[in-house]
Amino acid sequence: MMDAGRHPLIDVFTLSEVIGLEGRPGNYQATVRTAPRYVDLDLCTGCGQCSDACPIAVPNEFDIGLGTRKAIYSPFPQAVPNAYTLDFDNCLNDVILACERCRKACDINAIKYDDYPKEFTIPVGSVIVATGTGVYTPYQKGDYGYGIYPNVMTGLEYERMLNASGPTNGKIIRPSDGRTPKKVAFIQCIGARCALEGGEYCSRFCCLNSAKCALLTKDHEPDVDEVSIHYIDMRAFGKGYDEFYRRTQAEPWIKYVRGKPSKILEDPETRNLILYTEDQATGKPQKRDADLVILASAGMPNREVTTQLAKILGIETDEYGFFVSRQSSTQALEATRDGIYLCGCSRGPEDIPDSVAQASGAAALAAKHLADHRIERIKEDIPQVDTSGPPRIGVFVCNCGINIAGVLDVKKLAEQAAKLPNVVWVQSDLFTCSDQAQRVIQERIVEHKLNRIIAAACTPRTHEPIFRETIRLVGLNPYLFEMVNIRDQCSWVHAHEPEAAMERATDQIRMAVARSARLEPLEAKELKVNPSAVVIGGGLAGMRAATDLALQGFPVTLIEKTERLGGRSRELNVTFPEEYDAETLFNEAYERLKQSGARVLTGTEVIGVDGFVGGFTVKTDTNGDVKAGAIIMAIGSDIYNPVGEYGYGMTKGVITNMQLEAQLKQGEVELDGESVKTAAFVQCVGSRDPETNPGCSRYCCATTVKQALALRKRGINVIVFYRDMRTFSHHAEESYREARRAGVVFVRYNDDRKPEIIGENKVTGIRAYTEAIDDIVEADVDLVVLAVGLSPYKEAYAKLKEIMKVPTGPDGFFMERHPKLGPVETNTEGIFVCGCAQGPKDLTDSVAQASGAAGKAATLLANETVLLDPTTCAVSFDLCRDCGTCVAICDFHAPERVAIGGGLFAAKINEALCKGCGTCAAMCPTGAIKARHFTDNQISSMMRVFLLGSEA
Amino acid sequence: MAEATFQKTLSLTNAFRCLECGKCTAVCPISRYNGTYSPRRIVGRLISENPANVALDPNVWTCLTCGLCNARCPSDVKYSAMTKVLRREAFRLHNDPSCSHGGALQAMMRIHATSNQPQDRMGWVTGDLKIAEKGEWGYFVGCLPYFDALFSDLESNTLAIAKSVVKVLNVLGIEPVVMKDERCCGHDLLWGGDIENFKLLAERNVKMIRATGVKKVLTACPECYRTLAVDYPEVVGPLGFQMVYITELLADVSAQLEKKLGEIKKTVSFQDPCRLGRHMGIYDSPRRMINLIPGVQFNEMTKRGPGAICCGTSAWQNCDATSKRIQTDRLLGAYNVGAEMLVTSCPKCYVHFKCALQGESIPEDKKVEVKDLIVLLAEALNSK
Amino acid sequence: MDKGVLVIGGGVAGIQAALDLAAARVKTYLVEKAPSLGGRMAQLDKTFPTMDCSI
Amino acid sequence: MAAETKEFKPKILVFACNWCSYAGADNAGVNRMQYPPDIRVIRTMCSGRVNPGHILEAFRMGADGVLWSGCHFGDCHYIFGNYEAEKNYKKLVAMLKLLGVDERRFRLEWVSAAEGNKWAALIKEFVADIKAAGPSPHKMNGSRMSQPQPLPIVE
Repeated sequence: MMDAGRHPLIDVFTLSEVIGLEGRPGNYQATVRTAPRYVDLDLCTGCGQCSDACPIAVPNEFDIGLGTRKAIYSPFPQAVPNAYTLDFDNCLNDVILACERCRKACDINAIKYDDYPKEFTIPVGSVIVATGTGVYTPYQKGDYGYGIYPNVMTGLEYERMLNASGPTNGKIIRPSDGRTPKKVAFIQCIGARCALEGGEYCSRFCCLNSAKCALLTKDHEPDVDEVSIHYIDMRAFGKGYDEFYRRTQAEPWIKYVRGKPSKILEDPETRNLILYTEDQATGKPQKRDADLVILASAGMPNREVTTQLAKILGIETDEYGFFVSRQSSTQALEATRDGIYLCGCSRGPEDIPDSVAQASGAAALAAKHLADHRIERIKEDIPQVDTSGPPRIGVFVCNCGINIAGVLDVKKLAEQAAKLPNVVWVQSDLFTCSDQAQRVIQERIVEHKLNRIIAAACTPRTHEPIFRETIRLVGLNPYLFEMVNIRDQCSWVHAHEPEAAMERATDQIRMAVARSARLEPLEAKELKVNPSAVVIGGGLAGMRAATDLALQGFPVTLIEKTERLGGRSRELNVTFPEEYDAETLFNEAYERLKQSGARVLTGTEVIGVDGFVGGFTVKTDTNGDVKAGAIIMAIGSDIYNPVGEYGYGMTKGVITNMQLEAQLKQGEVELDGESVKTAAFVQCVGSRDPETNPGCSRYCCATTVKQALALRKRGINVIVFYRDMRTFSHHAEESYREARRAGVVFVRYNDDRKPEIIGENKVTGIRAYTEAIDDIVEADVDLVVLAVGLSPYKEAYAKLKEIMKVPTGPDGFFMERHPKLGPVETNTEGIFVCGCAQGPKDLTDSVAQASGAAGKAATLLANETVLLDPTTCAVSFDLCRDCGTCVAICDFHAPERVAIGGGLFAAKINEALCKGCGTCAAMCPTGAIKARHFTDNQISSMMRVFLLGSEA
Repeated sequence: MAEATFQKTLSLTNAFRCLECGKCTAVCPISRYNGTYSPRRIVGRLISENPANVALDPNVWTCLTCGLCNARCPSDVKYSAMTKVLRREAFRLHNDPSCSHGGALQAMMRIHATSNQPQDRMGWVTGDLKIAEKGEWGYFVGCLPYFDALFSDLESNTLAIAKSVVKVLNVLGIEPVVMKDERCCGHDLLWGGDIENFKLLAERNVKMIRATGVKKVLTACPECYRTLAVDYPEVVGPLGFQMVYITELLADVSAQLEKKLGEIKKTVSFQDPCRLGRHMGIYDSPRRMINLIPGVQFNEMTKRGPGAICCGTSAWQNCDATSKRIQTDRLLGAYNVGAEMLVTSCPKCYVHFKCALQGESIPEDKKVEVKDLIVLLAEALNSK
Repeated sequence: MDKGVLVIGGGVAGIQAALDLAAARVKTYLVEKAPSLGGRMAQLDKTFPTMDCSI
Repeated sequence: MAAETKEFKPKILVFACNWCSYAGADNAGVNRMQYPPDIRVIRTMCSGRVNPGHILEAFRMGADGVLWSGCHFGDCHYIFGNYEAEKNYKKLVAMLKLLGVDERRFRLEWVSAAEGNKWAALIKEFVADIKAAGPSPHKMNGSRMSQPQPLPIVE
């Protein structure tokens, strides 16, 4: 968030709306209207004095009205931009008697009551719609007493209550009486999976979100006795989600109750709630009580707003108000007008990893219209300050308005700092981060030949980059800057003990001065980037990634091991849910690939990779070496082999869903030339099983629904044995409903009681226990279809893991950099992953993720060089004992055992791979490894100053 | 350092007699691998330069103080003694060595020197081990419990040495007095230049031992042995008890011990610890102990006895690539004479060799086992 | 003004798209209706399954 | 009025990793959660950066308590740095037990960037524990020698 606000190539327009879009793809003119903020964005430092002075309190939208805010406010503490907003509708200046308290409170005259709306046009090549989604408000229908019973609230309201910076500071209370609840009940699918209220679709994120909130509930309030979750199907489909679900199931105080309550009534006296549900053990109705009910509201767009925007942009929305994709399997991120792309919840509810991957994907697609309009990096020529002499430290102490000065005696802190060793300049400023104060720092550096700068202000996590840039611009090495956090971790948290806070601030400044004197200038290494890419794997995901990169003007080589492209898609009949012919789908994708100009090498295997980010050499068995700046792994996944399960491989009539798909592709579904009367599907074969694949395979429920419908069309009866129907993907829930209408029978089996196949050599029937009737269901069937899960290609993955140095997770699939914020990157810089190689997923998500990988790769390839953070570790060969500890512990494979001559070996750290955590330095027995910027000497100098009172 | 004091040091260590023959550098195990280091050159500088300059040289910390140069010097220049003095000056001038394990061990020793907190170090004394409150014999354990804690990942089990000592003594009918608040002997601080903390440790330990009333104190650590026997009297005066190295006692009663030893079929070699051998002149008794064990084939390494090469690191400082090479050579030296096991009788040699066996420097098929002599003896007792 | 990409919405997806475009040296215009960026994710306390903080 | 008593002001050193714990401490600040000011924080990029020497040196120099904080397992910015920290922590616990250091004086805790409340509660609890444990008995012995020493030379 902070990064977006600071990036020179991103112009952020808040309080703004798009009101017009003219022109053609590559050459649009967008008209934007900005509403007045009444606060000067450039001047406001976010100190909050205006807000303190404001006499008006109104409900806070950010806290869904649970808390209050002033008429001049910042929505939440880390808001970007960090400027206040005047809500003129609630401001007293609107009336005859001018209040003006905020204007008077502002030291820098940032408040402008005469601000006005502005309209302007922007030349754009393409548009990304990332408008997100609203949530369904159960208000309209008064569902489950929401809006009537005070102790029924929505998930988002609960989320704010759980948040430590929320309206209750993280305390869970019953709105009716402020008491901590004993029993909390979550009800899932509010406004989702329902034709009567809200939408028919699955809202994707709510199941796990409730599980998360349930877990957090006990963290926040250990006195809560029980949290129940009332659900239809538990859709823990994402990577690691099923494991998370199992974790919550293991908590004795979390109860999962299948089925939505029929109604909820309130005990008017206690204001407790009575939930009418079904007892799963007996199948009889029962009443459960709860003193707080949370309705897990579905994601739902504000249809008025989205249809309005759709009209402006010239694109389409569906009946719910979500934006419509051009084609949902392989063109999900494209809107119905050229040059306009969709990502995140704008096209339907998504969880965070999928949203993030789609965002990168939309970026890749949008960038192809601007391939010739990339902005050149400006080369600077700044003379460097000589830092070889003794330290000359300048200390700048910030008042932060009254944020610091209200608690700490800033003047005294400055005076004390002036007496410290090596300190030659000290001053205090009202806001050290203001542009004015930053210029002063630059002047002082020149004037007093300062070669180390310390800012005693707020947190380095947000402000260090700003100060580093400031001193860099006058030629002082940015790593000679040190920050002391006397606000977030001092004045703010010790406001009631100003004297002791003063002592802490004094010590922390002294420690920083000691460290500062020992800081060393560090130079960021620049690596040349070869602007080409290699995509490994020629399935639809790999084809898509290669196409999207090539269309952006980067040379791409697509390497496929087998002789034909298309991967798994070539085995499909039609896609779900729109029943698009798979062959046509492939041909279209192939056509696009051909036109993109990507080079395709089929029948080629990758046998080795050398080099690192920006300059890899990919070695192949038949086509020699391919040089590339980035590599995308799109090698897909294997299909679980169910041999031995449900008689597969022994009993005739037991086939996998892939085999059925092949038959469907041929046309008729037959068994030894005889027609099939009744078919049964068994779900979760090789999925959600800690022994085989711990996670959900994501594609199989929807596929089963699609195949069941296809069988029904051929007049075949269908029974589906499932654990949870996870038809979460786009329109899959609607198909599920259609299947039920078409007469497909769905029978739930328990995790620990799998269905049994009847019949010796040939299948004749199937039986399974189901809780719904607390009995065994038995049916005569002549075909059993196993919905098999996706599993890693064992050998290929092991080999690639070794070659690429990308770790696989506990599920065997390749590990992404961050499960949410880095779904297509890996821990090895320059190597990206997409599709099923990262984890099982359906076609839509695979292909969208492939675009995402292309988008991420482009962020690397579009730059001539890549800068490496110099705060890495380095080994001194003289001290290295070649014990192998660092090589063994580093997950980034940065240290490597190298020959250093004379038959000797030592560890060497590859700076391009090192992330600078310094763990190897701590584990090195001899001290051979130096963690730059966090050296032993720097750390121990701080300890000595604090504990011994001097640097001795 | 006052000039006069320093001149006196040079004179006492015979530095002025240096003939510049270079024998010291020729035999120095460090110089063998690190061409930039030369004891001869340092002696030369000490005679001609301001001692403070020399004390600020990082090479002050390079010497292993193994004493091989002293033994070869035709003029009897006491180089390691001189190094010890020079390091006091270096320490005072903030010329610090690079300490292994982030200085954890030095911190531990200094806490021992200054803290009044009682330790909790007797956990290793299991029920089968008999120790006494009073008696003739004391046993000075050393820092073994701490090594076990810090080097848990080496699986070194150094405490087996302490257990074995008590086991062997019990067999001989001795129930030693073990002090529950014994502190580090201070060897490493002494050789690291921190004389003040060394003195505190010496005073504390001597006071504590005297309070137990023991007449003789055994130790299985050559560093403790040298420090208590030789260095303590220099700072606290006559000890009032006698220091005995474990193998010296065992050699005296070998006839009694021999009957109780079972067979161990192993070809072994022996690493002479520098503190035990060259510093204290004990070469014979450990060898007699090895030869006492039935079934053991004892093959001497080529460099042994007074000419033995040190284990490569001392005082937990300046452990580096050279240290590793020395250790590797020693381990391969044992392998080359056909040994399956390298026996040493110093816990630190033992830890250093255990560490050197890690990684890929020595091929797996050439890695010998490393064992402490007393542990080997105790195993022989058990096997009967 | 440089020709660029218009990103509508300053939530996690919009920010991610803008950052990726900018990193690929494409000028980006991020338009957000609210006074600040962050969208829905800024409201969350923690996110599943790793339970780390949402911003 | 009660007689003026000399209050014990503990010296508590805190190591906090940049990504989770330091951010969690910032989060406590943003939410103005109050906790005792007796701590001094050293920021490292990862909890794995802290080595046994740092901790033992802190106690050697008379720290009354040392708190070491990093990301929860699975959240480490560097994947497994916190697991290495835990390895060292276990060694240190064994060392400090031998040294007789009160076990209340040394803790390894996981605090995420969102857990400002946990951070504040943790500091409150830790400071209270240290106050209950009293001043560290490990008094630091002066500094380095300032006077030339008599030189026993024995060989």
